[in-house]
Amino acid sequence: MASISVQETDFDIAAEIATLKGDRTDMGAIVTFTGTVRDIAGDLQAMTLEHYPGMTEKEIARVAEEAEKRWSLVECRVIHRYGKLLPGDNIVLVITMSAHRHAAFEAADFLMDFLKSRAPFWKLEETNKGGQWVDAKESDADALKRWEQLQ
Amino acid sequence: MASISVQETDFDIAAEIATLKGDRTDMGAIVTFTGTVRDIAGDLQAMTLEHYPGMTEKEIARVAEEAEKRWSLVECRVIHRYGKLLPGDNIVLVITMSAHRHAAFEAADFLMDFLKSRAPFWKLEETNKGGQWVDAKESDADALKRWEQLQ
Amino acid sequence: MQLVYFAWVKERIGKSEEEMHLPGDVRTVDELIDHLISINDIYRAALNDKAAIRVAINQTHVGLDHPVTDADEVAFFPPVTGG
Amino acid sequence: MQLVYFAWVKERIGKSEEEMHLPGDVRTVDELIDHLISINDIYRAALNDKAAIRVAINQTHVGLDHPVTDADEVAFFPPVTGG
Repeated sequence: MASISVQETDFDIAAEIATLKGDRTDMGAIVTFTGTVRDIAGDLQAMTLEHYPGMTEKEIARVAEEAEKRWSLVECRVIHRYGKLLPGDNIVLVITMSAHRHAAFEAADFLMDFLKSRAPFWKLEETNKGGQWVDAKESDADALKRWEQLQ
Repeated sequence: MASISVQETDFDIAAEIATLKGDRTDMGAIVTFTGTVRDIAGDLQAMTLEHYPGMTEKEIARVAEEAEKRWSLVECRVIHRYGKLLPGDNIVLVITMSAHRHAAFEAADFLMDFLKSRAPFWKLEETNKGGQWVDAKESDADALKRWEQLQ
Repeated sequence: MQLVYFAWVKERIGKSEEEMHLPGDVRTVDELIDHLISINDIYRAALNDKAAIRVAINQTHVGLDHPVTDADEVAFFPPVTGG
Repeated sequence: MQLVYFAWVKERIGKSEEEMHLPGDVRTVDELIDHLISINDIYRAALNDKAAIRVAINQTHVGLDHPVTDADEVAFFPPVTGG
């Protein structure tokens, strides 16, 4: 069963891996993805992540369950932050553990594509010109299609 | 420039990420791959990794440089351990940092495929039946071919 | 029916949620949006561009042709941008 | 010429490295292996199955047809299994 957290606080990758792994020796591959606040134009003061409490957890759990089935993952963990973040801050952590590396890589890649296009989060970027809601990217919707074609 | 370490000691993922990232805010995606000693049959006592000092570092640096060019990575770090390891112990860490997540995922995947088939390491598995050198896997050689076709 | 709004949809409507009675002749999400747009210019400014709006009913993504009932929680928001 | 051995090649030959003079008529890796095999059964047991042996010259992977000189460091080992 995937472990999901939607939280304001930061996360510690090493601690999350240690907890998830425990003393198991049946996994050979651990992949983590960390998404961070990127200051593209050099003028970002802060980013606020709004989300839909309740739906967020359900949507992430649904997708994580699909990933676990599809790649027979040993363990799976998703942490997504909300609230006010600064440039460089962590936004999201995905951890996948599997017997084999390609399963762990693909499952993490898949989870991120689905989080980007399905999890109800919205980014508000604050610069000295004011607040601006980030537009969804066409490329994220396209990324999602890769997994539909593979099914 | 990729940062390469070949060492007997364990590594701390969180510390490695923090050092590599510093206070940069131009990366949005951080992918890590950790390979651990897997006890497939449940009878593994230890695994000893032998390597070719000098060639190991050169070979990893060459491949990491290719990954950095091919995916325009912001940062790249490879740590590979040698010596005696126990089931569950860390063997290898790859960290890729990029503006975009697909570049970070692909570069880490590529680096692992090349490490598996090109870096001069050999695994000796010790069970109560004695020591046994691990055979190279056909699937690892096949995995490498994916990247040649894409070039 | 409970209506909830997020991101710029919430800002344009000026509230994050509200209770509303579902008119008997409104059966789908598409018809609900048309109904809201007909109420006043505030809803019109927020929801008029249906291609820019995403909808969830009872916290599940749905399309414009999905049925809606007076017992539902209906959420309107822009395409998501998390991760 | 410096010869170095790893993993089960090292175990079969019984040492990890040795100095050896390269005979004048040996020009390629393939010919060097044939030469070593001709020395005695120990080298034969370690190197006879050329398909199972990988070679590096001066710490770079090479094929059987690669030229070899008396100034080279030549490594023999099984296919690698790191990572």
